[in-house]
Amino acid sequence: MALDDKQQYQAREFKVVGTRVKRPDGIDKVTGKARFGADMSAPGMLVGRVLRSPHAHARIVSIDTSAAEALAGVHAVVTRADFDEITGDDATADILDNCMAGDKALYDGHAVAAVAASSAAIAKQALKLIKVDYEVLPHVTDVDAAMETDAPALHKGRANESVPAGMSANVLSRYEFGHGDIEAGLAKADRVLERTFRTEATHQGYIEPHACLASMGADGQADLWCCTQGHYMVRNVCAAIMGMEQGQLRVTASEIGGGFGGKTTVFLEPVALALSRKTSRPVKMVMSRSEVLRATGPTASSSVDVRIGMTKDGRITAGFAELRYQGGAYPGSPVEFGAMSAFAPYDLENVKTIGWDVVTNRPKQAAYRAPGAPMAAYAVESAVDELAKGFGLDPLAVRLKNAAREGTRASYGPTFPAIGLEATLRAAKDHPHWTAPLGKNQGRGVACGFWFNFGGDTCVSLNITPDGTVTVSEGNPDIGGSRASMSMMAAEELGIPYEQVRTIVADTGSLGQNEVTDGSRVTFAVGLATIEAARAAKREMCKRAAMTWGIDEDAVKWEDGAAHPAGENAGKHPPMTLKEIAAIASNTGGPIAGHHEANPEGAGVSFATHMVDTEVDPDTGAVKILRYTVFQDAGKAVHPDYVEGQFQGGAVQGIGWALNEEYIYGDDGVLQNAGFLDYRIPVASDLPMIDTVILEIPNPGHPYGVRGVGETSIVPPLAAVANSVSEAAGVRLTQLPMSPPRVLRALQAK
Amino acid sequence: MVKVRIWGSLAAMTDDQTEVEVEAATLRELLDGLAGNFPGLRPQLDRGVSVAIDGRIYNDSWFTPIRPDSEVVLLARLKGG
Amino acid sequence: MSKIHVTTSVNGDPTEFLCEADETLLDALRDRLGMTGAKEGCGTGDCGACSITVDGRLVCSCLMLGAEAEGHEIGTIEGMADGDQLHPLQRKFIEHAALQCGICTPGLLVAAKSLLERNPDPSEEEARYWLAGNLCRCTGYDKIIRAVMDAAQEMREAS
Amino acid sequence: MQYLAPTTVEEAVSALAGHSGDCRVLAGGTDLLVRMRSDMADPDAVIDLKRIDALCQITPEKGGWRIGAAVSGAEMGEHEALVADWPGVVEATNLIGSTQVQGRCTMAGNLCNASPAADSVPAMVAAGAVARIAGPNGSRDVPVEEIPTGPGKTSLKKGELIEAILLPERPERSADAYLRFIPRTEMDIAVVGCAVSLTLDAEGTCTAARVSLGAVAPTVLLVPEAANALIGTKIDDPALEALAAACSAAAKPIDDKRGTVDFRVHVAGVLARRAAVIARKRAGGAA
Repeated sequence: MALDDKQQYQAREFKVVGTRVKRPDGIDKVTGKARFGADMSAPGMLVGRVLRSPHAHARIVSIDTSAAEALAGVHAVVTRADFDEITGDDATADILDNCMAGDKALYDGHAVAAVAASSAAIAKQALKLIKVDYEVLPHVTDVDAAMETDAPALHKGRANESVPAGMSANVLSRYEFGHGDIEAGLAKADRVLERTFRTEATHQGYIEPHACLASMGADGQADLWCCTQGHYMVRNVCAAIMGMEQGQLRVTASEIGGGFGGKTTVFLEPVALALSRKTSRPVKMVMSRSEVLRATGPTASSSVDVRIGMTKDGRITAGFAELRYQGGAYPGSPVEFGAMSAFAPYDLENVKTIGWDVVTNRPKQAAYRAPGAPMAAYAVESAVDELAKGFGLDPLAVRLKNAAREGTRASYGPTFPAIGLEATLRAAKDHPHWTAPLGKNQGRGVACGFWFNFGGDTCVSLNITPDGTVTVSEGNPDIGGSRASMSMMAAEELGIPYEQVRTIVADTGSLGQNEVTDGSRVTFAVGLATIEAARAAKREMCKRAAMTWGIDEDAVKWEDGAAHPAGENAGKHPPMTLKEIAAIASNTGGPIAGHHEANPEGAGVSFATHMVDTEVDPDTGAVKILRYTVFQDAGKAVHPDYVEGQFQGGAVQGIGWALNEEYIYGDDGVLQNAGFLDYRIPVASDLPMIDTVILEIPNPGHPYGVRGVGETSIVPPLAAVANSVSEAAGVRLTQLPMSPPRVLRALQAK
Repeated sequence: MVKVRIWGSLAAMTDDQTEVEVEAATLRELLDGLAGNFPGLRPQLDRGVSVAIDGRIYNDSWFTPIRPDSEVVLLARLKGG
Repeated sequence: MSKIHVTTSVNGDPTEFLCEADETLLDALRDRLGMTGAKEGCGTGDCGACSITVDGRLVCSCLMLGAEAEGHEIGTIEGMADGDQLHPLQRKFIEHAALQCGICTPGLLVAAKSLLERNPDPSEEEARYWLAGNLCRCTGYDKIIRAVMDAAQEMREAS
Repeated sequence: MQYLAPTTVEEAVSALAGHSGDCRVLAGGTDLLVRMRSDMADPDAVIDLKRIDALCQITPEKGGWRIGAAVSGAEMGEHEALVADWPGVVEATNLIGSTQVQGRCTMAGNLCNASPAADSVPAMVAAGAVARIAGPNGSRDVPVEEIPTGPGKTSLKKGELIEAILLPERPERSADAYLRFIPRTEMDIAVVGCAVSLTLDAEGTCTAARVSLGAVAPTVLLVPEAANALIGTKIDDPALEALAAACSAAAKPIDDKRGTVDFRVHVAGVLARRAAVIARKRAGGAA
């Protein structure tokens, strides 16, 4: 159902929300007790391992598993033949094909078979005994090359109705957004800048590799333990692939060691279930880092043309961008979100974006924090910066002059309600960072970023124990401290101390459907459901107090953790605290609980502005990050520490994307840097402190004004760092990563 | 009648109109109306869309009320990370 | 294949285990001894999630064979707190919200403890370089470094 | 796989010489275990050197130092007298991997891994270090630059292992320095490495020098032209320019995932200049 009036934002004084309480999972995580995906075992457990294609593109002519099956200690081998084909659901069919290749291996690392054995050593030996006859096919890994009409085609007939005839078979979708008249707008500009920007694929880079433990019995019932951003999604997808009823598969989410979007789908889980089905034994599967990099994630790589017109006083007269994203071997690169978000920070009369979804011989891309937006923002924010600086204008002033605000028709269509972009820009302009002096070979860059939020199916059950503590069950894996924030919102609503509430992540047998932990939705949507569940429990507790006092339940109100007579006419009764009401629950009708199940839609959007200083070594092209400040609207920061943590983490992932992270493919289409040695995520010594400024422009669609904060923070840094490096280097850089060889080449070409 | 803005690449399915009118008082009626009036939109509607109603984004909620003067914009189905 | 018998001490407890010759100490700790506090993030010494100490020296347990532990004293995250008394670093990590997902946390704590044993008053730069082998993807390291510096100060004041 | 842990060099050599299969020496293990993990090595046996006491020692020898093959980078960094004599060799060894890797990795292992990008090797080559090899036919001393013969390949014969690295005695006013270029600040393999070892006279004129480059050829290069650019000068700007030019000219790198030919050629010169300035200062010359 849609939001009702009670769910609208109402200003209030907070007691718990906004404080910096200690997280409930803290002690387990600092003592090594917390159990992550690979930390679970089961009696009689087998070890599962996957055989992966060494080729970027190959027809699988045959697979001979007989020698592996004959090896002592091997209990089962599965290939695609062990799965029923899925018809009528392309998305699920693609997921299955990605988990276990069908007639073709579509990328280096594509799973082609799997074994279950009594030990890891035997499983490893068994993989070597599986004989796969490959017919190697021509491959393509670059997005622009894949769009050439004579490029090797991965699929036939997958393009949808939006793609004009005559294009490469690898082009699967076309999107166009915008309004106004681009050419007329450009004609009014004093300068029109046209540039092409490129970004490489990056991986979400969570430190915990994918892991699961599956156990299926002869009766068809199954249990699955796994690290995921959404165990309800895992249940539904696996049930569809395995031909099971959803209710027969119970999935428990382990602690999750990072996801950032990369754990919003399945890779190992159906394979582990298939091996368990075949052996009637529990099967544990854990990926190596190399498997994670070769066969999960990453994000799309991009090639983006922009044309932006600006008057010499800094007014943007028109903005155009054409975005080409390759999303790996299956449809679904996030190009539409790039096209929708590219110009979202601007109030433009004339704006148009075109997006192309392209497939290549790379792993199927998975969502990565604000999927599709960072690359688009990189292109647009770089071009706006170059235009502003070209006219000698202050880049923050130019952004303020063109900033989207309440009432602006967004580049992707709707009219913005109250938004926080201007507030972030003004905060940036007023911050001492903006006016701090810079030295030689140093530069300062700013950029803005935008991301959506959304709601989705959500269930929360809140139970009052006999001694008056409160347990909250939610169905979304806690990826950044959400158990703390749910406990805080429950405590706030009930008027009790935070310490009196404990939140757990419940398995799929305990609650109804829950959308994945994604789209920055948890604090918004699960928070909203938690508040509603607490309100339901309060109503019940008021009723119990009314019964006890012998008055009408309308004559009882809830305040400061206790039921009170609502007014003089209700009689003089001392307040009954939550604990007192809980203690007599059995006498007043039984256990007390509140629950809320909804699809709370109507989430607000979020904006950020980032500012970064860099220094470029003119002799080597090395870039050092000197100072970094994030300005972002959080609506209401429920737990400011974890809001800051999201800002900082997103910024640093963006810094990695900007400077050193990239997928490097050889001419053979094989990934060359499938490890943390050469896939270079930022280390502690690469970075300064990441300063944060939290702005709170309440989201009108949430009772506490909460907006999701998890994703927006990765949108501006690519451009902010590029603008800073371009200023420090004295030359515009148009390709990521800005690795030292690339920066040095630009410096030498100046 | 509700005015619905659709994105540019869908206009090929609506006689090049980027704004179409549908008789609808709820999201469900809106989606049904679009599919009925413009069968060419059906593949995209089947793949999924989000709908911004007065600036707020809805994915699924059929009975979200829509007023005749509501601003209604069709969006690509949102996903997150 | 005959297994190797290893006699060692883990967090002060006399410990014996059998392992394969090519089995890493990380696998032996996790799979033979049930000590899953040390994590495998890469298996190649690039992420530090498996950090432990051997005779007080910080190492990656994924880069050691179980057999190499013979006769040595192993220290893991499970031995860092003294009963219910958290080590100051553990307390400061919680207070400063220096963890989000928590997968890198055991390794970072073991590494940071090793730093403060050798250098009770590290500069921020020294702390950042010492911990450069411990990857964290969630936090951007800011709150981790603050927690380490704060714990160092508290430990100096207490000593 | 067999795990062997001899307690004397003789036992180790006899096990190594007598084994019929793929038998590897395990010093720190920080390369070998990575290779095993990545399926690049699948040995039938490993011989752990760390239970041989003599190989775990840093010992004065002939005015210089003998560093046992099982001595870790961290132990070298904690040895003040060694650091005072050979700061460049120690800083190069201390750049291998993380703090954790420093707890295990060894110079001898870094040499025998035979990567052209090994950090300690250019520093050892510039230092004129010698590898003491134990084998079935006894012991022999060989300049370290003769050990690696190409990526992953060494000149060691069947049954031979390196028991120690010998660093020579230092004349007065001598010092060395090592710099490498990596994309991040830590945890990467050198894209280019350069070591400079030199001796100054009382007036600050360079009387002896050795310059070496890593990651610009299949093996670490000793560059006599670069040394000649320094010898007889006060290591002033023209000398540094000549040094840089000689290093860039000597570099014969490849394009790979870590860097390009152009980048490596250019940065070889940049690092040489910077390393020479550090070594000059350490030797008591102009800062």
